[in-house]
Amino acid sequence: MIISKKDIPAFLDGLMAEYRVFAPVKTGTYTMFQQLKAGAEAVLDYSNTKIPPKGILFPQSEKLFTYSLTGEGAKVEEVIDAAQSVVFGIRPCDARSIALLDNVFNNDKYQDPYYLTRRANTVLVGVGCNDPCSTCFCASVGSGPFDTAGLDLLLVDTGEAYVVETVSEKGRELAAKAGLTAAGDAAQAAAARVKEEAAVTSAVSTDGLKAKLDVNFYDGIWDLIHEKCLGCGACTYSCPTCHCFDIVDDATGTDGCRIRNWDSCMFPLFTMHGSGHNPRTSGKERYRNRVMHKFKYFVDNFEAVACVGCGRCINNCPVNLDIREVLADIRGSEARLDK
Amino acid sequence: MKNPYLPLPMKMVKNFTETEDKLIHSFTMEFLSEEDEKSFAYLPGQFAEVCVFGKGEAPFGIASSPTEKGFLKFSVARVGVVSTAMHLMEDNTMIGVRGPLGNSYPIERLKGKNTVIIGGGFAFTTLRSLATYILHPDNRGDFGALTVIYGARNPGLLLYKDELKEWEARSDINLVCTIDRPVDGWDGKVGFVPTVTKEVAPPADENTIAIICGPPAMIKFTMPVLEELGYKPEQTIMSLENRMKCGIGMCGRCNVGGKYVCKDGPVFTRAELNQLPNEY
Amino acid sequence: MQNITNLVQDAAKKLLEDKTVDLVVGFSGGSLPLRSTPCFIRTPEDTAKLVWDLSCENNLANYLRKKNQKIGVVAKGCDTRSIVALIKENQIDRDKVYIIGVPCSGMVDRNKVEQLLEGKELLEITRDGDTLALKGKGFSKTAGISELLHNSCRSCGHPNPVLFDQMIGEPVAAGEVDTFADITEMEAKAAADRRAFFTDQFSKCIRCYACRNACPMCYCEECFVDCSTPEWIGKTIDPQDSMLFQIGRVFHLAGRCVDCGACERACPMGINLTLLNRKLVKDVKDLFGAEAGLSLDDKAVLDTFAPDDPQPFLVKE
Amino acid sequence: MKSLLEYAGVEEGRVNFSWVSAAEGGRFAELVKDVTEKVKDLGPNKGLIEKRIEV
Repeated sequence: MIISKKDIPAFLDGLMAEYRVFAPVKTGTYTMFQQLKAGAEAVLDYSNTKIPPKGILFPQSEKLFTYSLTGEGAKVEEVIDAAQSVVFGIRPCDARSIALLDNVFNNDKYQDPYYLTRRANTVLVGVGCNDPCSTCFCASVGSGPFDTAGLDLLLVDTGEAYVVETVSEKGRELAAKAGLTAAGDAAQAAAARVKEEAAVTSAVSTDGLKAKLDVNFYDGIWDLIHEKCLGCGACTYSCPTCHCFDIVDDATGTDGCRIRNWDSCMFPLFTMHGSGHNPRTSGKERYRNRVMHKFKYFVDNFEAVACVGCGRCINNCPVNLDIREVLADIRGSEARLDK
Repeated sequence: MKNPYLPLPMKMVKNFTETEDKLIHSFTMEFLSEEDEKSFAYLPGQFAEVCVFGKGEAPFGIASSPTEKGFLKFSVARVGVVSTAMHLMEDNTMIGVRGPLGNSYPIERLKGKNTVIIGGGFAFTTLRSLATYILHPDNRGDFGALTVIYGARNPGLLLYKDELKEWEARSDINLVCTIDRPVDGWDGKVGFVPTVTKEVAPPADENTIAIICGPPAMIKFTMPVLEELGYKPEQTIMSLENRMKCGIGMCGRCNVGGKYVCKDGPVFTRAELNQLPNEY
Repeated sequence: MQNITNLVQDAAKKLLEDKTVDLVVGFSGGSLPLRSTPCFIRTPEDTAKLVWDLSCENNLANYLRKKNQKIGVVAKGCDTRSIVALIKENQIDRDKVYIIGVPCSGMVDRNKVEQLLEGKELLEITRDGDTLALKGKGFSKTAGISELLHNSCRSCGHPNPVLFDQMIGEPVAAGEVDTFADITEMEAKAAADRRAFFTDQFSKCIRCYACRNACPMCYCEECFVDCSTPEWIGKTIDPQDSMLFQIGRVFHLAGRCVDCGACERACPMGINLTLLNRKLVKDVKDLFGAEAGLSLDDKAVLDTFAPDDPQPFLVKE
Repeated sequence: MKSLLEYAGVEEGRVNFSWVSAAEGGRFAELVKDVTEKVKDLGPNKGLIEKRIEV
């Protein structure tokens, strides 16, 4: 199928009659995913949004339930968002991150109804990257500029129009509803050519990385790697696969609600016990855990690296602690398992 | 889809000051209906998130045993927002409980075996649940000999004093309580848990399992003693504590290596822990 | 700049060879254009990594607190002011730091570059005198360096190190005395307009606390924003909470903030923190004539009391 | 504090400070009365930010 670029605003306006539509919108010097008020707001020739779109399915602050206390008991009402949504113009790396998050919110024992309900009711329409940034290393972590993991539809930019590839049944339905026309052979060929030409310039070798992480927990390299880290949450909040959260109450009188907020493993209080004991005492342990979680623990649990190579942590870090360099250093480190 | 974040409303019927220093209170909570109770089927070793509406929720090991019907019991030290609110709570207040969460002590594995329970301080809660479970007339025949070694700084800090007295009188449990320093009026053992364990714990054989729960210093010094007595890592069972929020393996903070204490634990064998980093 | 880089390297090399220090904290080339990065040098050979350029923007005073080693630090004017302030608060032992002072003519603001390039990606820079050539895929632009400097650098009144053991290069001419024109302009606006401005700024906040962590003066073991008993501030991304956090932080920095701008530079979301923080810097200067971190001898301004301290805040009776 | 809060958009007059000695009971009462009236006139607090977001 195919859709002309000039038809995109009208196409989005059409979708908005039935769905909440989220797309990248220009805000200041960067782009952010926002709910559209008009189809014309969407920009598709962006590099990466400042903050990933994971917040559409897993908001930074989210009400879990409200309650009110009565003399007899407590009335608890869950707040589940079941609206139909379309995320338009999501990059393949971000879509892949959502496929990875599915593992977390639907684990071997529990299901998270907030995330999973939104996930079931959301169609992800991706746009491939003809021109990846210098910080994009998606191709090194099992993804690529036209990866379809997690997507329902993929748009390939061929200049005047997008060639639309169907990835899932959900995507097929959406395309059929919107009445997209079939793409001719020439357009198909153009799309294939674009895919071939797009090159990811940045690479980080991950050969043997997992094997090294299996054995280097006690290596001295961890004392050095985190040294310049300030311990803020810029990397975790701009990471599409980070999923840690905190749960707090907000109440006035007998009524209140329980809220969950994104949290960061880089903060000291994240793991602090009530007794004051902290299993991850310093920045060293916290940074090690972050790297281990993404490149070892997640692999052990779900057979995939919890990094999609979007490069946001590289751009957003206030001290330029570059994960590509960290991984290269780790690959060169010694094995040390003794405590 | 069952929502694992929703608390079950319960009535806290008794707020009881457990220790002489008043830092630990035990709370008895009643289910509001039989259905609620049925939905909360648990085993010794599991924990639950107790929620004080308006303050938040915090995880505590369940101190009651599933053989005790109609209520749940928790023993809670006053450390944070939720536990402080609980300590100040009057009897018959509404409270929420979310669970049961986590795995349990390996009841099936313990059947037909001799069990040594070693506890220190106020980490005796889920151990009390296990001992009570084993001692119940319906279950006692399924298990072998039961030894319980329980230490505290002084007699006033022992939890469940009335019950300890009852246990002492029974012939189907060997209870050894110990305190750190001699005090007038105490005719039990005096000495730290590791030393006492060395004296009274049965040497390990194929048929014995040790379950240990207590403050880090006690664990650190008891482990070598158990090794000396011949307990293999597979025969030594521990219950971990880490800071938790969700209790269902999603919020990310309680991990020890790739395992989540809330979802994959809190009960691990020493052999399993040897494979993991020491972040607990 | 190349010249200064060499001098910094030589100085660091000598310090490590003499064993005057165990470690030198400086800057090395980063992984992105216009992005030098803090680095930790332990051997004389490694000093070749050190650089000095237009993007040494981090405040290295952050890495000196409560250390047991003797540390050499490459420090700009603002870094040395932070060091002075931290020595006065007993966070840094003067005998354990060796300050390699570098006069600073300002650091380039990547947000301004991004704005100039309209979001296109910068891949390469070359410097030619007072201008920078900015290159990317299929474009090239030049701009005067002075236009691209951080706001905090443009208003900087103390570009030369105020405390040092060794000075590299020639002192630069101090800019004009800071007139706080930006703050005066903001003060002149209607309350509703100011409120609207800050609401807009703080609705961008993601509560990552990069501002706090990048600030050398924000070193509390437990920050008031993290405290749960009592919970001073909500933890959601409500702009009201985010702003109250920043206002609280600004208060805690009253009379201590050296106006280095590290907080604003660290913000990944490009929030204008300067307009809030500098208000209090201005108030402290206007009311008490004091500026933080200039001398080891002054007492901290809010630690002193004089019967004739101005008190314009009192209720009119 | 007054200066910064008002700068950040809190209405003028909502934040008030004064020194009152423990011996000045009468003056304290007067002041509190004045300030209470002043704040009543301002009406409900619009806050630093007028509307809280829905989470």
